[in-house]
Amino acid sequence: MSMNLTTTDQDLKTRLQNWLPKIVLAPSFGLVVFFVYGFIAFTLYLSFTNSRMLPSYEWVGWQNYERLFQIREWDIALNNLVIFAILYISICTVIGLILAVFLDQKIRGEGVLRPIFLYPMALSFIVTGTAWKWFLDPAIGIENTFHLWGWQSFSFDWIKDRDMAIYAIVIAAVWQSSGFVMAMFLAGLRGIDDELLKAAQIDGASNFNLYRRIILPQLRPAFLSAFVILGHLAIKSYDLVIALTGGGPGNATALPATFMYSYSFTRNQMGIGSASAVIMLLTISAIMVPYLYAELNEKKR
Amino acid sequence: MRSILSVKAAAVLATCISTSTASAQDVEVLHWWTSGGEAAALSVLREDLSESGYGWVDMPVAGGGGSDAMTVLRARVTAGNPPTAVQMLGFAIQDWAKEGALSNLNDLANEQNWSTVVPSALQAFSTYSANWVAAPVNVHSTNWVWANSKIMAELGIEQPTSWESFIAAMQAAKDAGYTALAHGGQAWQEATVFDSVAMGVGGPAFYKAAFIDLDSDALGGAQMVEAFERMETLRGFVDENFSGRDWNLATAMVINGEALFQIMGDWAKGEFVNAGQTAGEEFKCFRVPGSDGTVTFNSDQFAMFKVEGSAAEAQLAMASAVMSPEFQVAFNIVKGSVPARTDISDEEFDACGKLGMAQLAQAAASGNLFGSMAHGHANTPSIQNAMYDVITAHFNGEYDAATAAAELVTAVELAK
Amino acid sequence: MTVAAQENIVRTSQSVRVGIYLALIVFALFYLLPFGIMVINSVKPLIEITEGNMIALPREWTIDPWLSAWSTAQIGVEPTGLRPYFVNSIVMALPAVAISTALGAINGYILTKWQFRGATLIFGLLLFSCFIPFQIVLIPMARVLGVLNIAGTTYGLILVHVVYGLGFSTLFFRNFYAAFPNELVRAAQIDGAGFFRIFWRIMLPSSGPILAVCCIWQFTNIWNDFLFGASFASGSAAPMTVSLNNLVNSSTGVREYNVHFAGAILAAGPTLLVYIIAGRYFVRGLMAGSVKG
Amino acid sequence: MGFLNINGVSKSYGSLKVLHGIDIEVEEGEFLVLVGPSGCGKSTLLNLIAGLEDITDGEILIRDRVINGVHPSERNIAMVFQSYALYPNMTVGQNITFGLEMHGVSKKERKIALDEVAKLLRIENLLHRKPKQLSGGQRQRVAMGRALVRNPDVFLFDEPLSNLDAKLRVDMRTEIKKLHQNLGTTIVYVTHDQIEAMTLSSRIAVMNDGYVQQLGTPKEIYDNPQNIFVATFMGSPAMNLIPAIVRALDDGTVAEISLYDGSLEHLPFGRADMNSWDGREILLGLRPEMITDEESADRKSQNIARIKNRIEVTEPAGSDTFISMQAGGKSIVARMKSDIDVKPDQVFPFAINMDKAVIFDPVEGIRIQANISS
Repeated sequence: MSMNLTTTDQDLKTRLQNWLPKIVLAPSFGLVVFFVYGFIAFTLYLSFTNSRMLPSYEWVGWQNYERLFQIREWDIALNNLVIFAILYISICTVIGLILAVFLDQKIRGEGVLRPIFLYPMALSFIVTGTAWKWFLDPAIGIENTFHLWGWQSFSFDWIKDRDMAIYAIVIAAVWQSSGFVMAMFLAGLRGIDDELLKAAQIDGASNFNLYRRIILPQLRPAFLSAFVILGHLAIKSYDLVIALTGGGPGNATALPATFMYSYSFTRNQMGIGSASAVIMLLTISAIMVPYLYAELNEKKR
Repeated sequence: MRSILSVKAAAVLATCISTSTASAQDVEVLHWWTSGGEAAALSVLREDLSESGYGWVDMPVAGGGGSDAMTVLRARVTAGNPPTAVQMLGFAIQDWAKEGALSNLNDLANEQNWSTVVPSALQAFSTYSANWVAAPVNVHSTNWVWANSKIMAELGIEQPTSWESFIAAMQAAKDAGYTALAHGGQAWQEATVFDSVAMGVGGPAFYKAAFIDLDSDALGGAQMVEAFERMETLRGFVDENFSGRDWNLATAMVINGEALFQIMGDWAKGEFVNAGQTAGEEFKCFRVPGSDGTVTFNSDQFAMFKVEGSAAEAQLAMASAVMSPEFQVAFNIVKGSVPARTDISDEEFDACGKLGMAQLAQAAASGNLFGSMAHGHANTPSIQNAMYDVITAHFNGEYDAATAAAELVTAVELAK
Repeated sequence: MTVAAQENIVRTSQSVRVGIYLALIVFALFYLLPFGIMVINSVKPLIEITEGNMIALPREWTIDPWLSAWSTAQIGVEPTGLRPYFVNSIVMALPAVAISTALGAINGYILTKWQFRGATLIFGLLLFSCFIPFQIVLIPMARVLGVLNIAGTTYGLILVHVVYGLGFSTLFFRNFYAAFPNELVRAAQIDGAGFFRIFWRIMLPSSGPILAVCCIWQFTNIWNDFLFGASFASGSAAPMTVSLNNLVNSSTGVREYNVHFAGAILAAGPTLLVYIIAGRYFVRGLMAGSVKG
Repeated sequence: MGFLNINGVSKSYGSLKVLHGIDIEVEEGEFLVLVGPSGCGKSTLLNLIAGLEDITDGEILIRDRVINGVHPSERNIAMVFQSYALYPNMTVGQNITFGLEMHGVSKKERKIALDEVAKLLRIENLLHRKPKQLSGGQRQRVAMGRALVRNPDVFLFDEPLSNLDAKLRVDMRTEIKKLHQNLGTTIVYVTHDQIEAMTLSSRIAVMNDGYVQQLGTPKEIYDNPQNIFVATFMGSPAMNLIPAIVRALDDGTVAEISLYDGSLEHLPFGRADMNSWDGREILLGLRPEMITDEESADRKSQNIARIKNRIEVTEPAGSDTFISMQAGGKSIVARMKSDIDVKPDQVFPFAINMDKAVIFDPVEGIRIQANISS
């Protein structure tokens, strides 16, 4: 009686049904394999060649990587990335969380406030770059305005200060993304079961404890999503720096993305540019792969 | 479901349709002359061509002093459809010629005698292995000082003729509460100043040895240290908020009477003219003291990319139109620069223009015409940017003059 | 403060609520400031900008900068203003958003409801593609577009945006559909609906919130893209951002800041509109699944 | 051959085998309930019948047609899901007729069928609502309507009542039973609720660990459980399993159990021949209703044993009162009349109906067949 059924025993409709999903998914998969992974492989290859203005195929081994790590600007760029990413991610998360918690208090006018917090995400720095530059510029911006209003000792010249400029960039970056993080947390908060909160209140939890012990732990998925999105925005930050400081004063605000663009396209050192891109990709992978692995395995269960 | 399929079908179809933006009788021109005046000047060229029956496909890409345009160019060449003509500076032309991507304009050049009317320092960029590959549009000289006449008069400052009198003049302005030197803290602006300062310290021989021949002794030598020291002096005359400032805002400081001088290329003149000022009256122009008699230049040229068939014809027509005296005059009056040909009357130019043309001819004749390091006419972009890094880091106080000179040697070595 | 407020589970005292309102208003001002600067300066004559205080209100109001930016400003050699490029952006963004969203939706549907061996790996690969720095794909992409003969066209640009939008759109829909009951699909199968019919009749009509999130996200990214637009479709096919950049970023010419600001606001108009109109669906859509990702 | 035949069906997910050679034959018009704890494989088996999952081994036939590999929609089955699986975007009417539409039934015929079903289920006034505007019971009806309208060979129910509150569940249970009686359709019904299983079914398949533990009528399952699992799973409160030792005495074989005070009591097996088990441990299976007071003891019984035991807890449950006590070192439950007058700690005389006692091998967990008492 027992026999092994193979697909040939299935009717046409069932067989089609088994194949259709794969067939329909195939174009997307193909596109991504080619246009993303193929191109990554290409970049990896270029990083071992002496490509300058255009790709060349002359193998030079690890030379580009050796040079890359001798370039001072790359050091600065990596240091900046660490500072920038840590501050950007943590400040965005904190502000996003605060705004979300505040907005979740049945606030009047939420419908007006929410788009105000959210809209910067809609604007690229090509649009807002000049305004930001002015705003941060001590001669015409906020510092000058406070001086005009009579607060003479007020000083805010980070954008002009070699040591502080990267923090000024963080301000603009936080401005752009924190509203988006707010939206994610707000969605998370709205998804929490009211009964749980009631139970906690009956247990006598104060508001602070309610948030710290009950609500925040429930927002874990929102935290993770925010971390991933902010992390990848931090690593890819490019427009921001170009619009605000162009990497200056000096090279004080260079980031890996600006470094890579500059070496690949402005300085005709595509080999070194590619090597820096590979390092960037490795950094992204180091953050993303464990996250993806954990996340996808959890889903399976 | 059906509409999903049809959307996909449309996408597939779309990838199959081939469209080309330029037809054979058009010239497609990639450039970054996007401001009102520049674009207006360029439309002179467009009209010339349309009179001869050639269309103009405009492809402006502004940003980064042309670097974004160069990125786009790379994408276009890689894609296999380069534009007909590309605005280009200095060594980029040589790099593209080296790749074999440029057309040969020799027939036209011989016919129109380009080699006798274009200074040989420019020809070094327009030709590759003795073949003309680009048509020069203009010559910008970069070692100019722009001065506010009113402040000069008020403080009794004469046009400085030496470094010392230049410094003295600025000190006077500073003491009087003016910003002595209007400056924008961007790498290329700092390099522009450094160009003139280095020329002033060491003269043509030193300039050539350091920036063109990349001689380590010159790059790291005492004269270079002195040049960096002079930069520190200038830093003392710059206001606090210079960092990141666009050059035209710095120019506006001179125009508005907030600042005495600005060291900037001749494109700054457009700002004065636009503000209703006249050369020699509200503002003055003179060479950076110490660099008199020499001209450091950059030259916008139209590099001609290899195109097929009748497009090549349109391309030649364009090259010819670019080199025509009418266009050279019309364009350069607007742009503030001087014509790339030295055989043109200066009649229609203003005082600064006339001065510039005369000095260009003189410097070309005496061999004191040099490509500007700051503007990519002394060496390749990688070297140029490596020097930028050091100059801007030093100017922003990252290290002292001696270290800067040493750093310059290392940076250049790494970038070679 | 209000009766409604007291219905909130987390009870807060009157003074705390005042503090919350104050904090929210301060933040709102901070968020509005840069845009406010742009608006104020776009209605000033240029002379007031170059000599004056950027935060000051205009002494003389003018809408000329807006008119100029829209229809007469010099973009390259043509005094066309941003208008034609606005059309380019629309023509590019709408199909790109539609296609990448449609593919993302059907991918998400397959990856949750028709799981097969290796589906998780494929999803991982799709998702990771969100994180590729776009600068590295410029050169090889240019080559591919050249080979396909769509370099420099809107079609090419649409292809590029679809490819690099797939990761996020698939992520959105996958997370949304993961919370969608499998039993519905099974019921539909028994009812005799096939692969596409289930998607079209059952899944898609219930995907409103996530469609909103995905479309907002894709539209914003595609509309705001500069790098691809400049590299693969400049010239007359250039999108709005590229022409805005040409307007704003001319390197050696006179800068008309008021026109620049007006142009920037015009360029940002559609995305702003989308955020303001669809903003609440955005939070709702995020709630409906994507934060779980 | 039956109407629905399940022949040696196995199902594996990779190396994990969740169904082991299931054999069930269902006659036309029969109401088969698959019951068991969660993870026993009952839902998987239902999905295999529906064609929602592939069969690893064996075959399933409906009306003598092998349906392995046949698409779910071509099997002429209908299914009611636990969550009802109503399409949220469609109205009730559209939900019900979606299947017909997919099978190319004309609009006019669909309307006729819809009206008929709506009338049958008394949901005529709901046809234009969306599922989220319905109550749980209404959704349940719509879900059944969707199945009924197809007029299928076999109805499949996957725990259809588990999302309803207690009152509604009982009502709907009755309605399903009525529907079955009126329409005479063949039904395979999955539940984990043994009361549902008992009340609804014409036959029950008790499943555990991927095996059918016992297949039979509700009465067979209740009275003659084949193993400890079936005995304890079916019935509420569960059957008492009292550890006992078999003693072959002069006046017959008895089960020796210990009571609350450690004293030993002998319960005679009566006609059952347990001599071969002399001296060995067994589990004595007694349903709570077999332990009563003297008055309520089954008059027909041939074999009533009497013991005195201390009452630990009394639980009045309306119609009955349940009493817990210690026996064989375990807590056991007796079912008494509701008006019984007892108090905790009272030592009370109980009557045990040994005719219906069942005996299990404590090691193997299976029924000791030697002891078929009737």
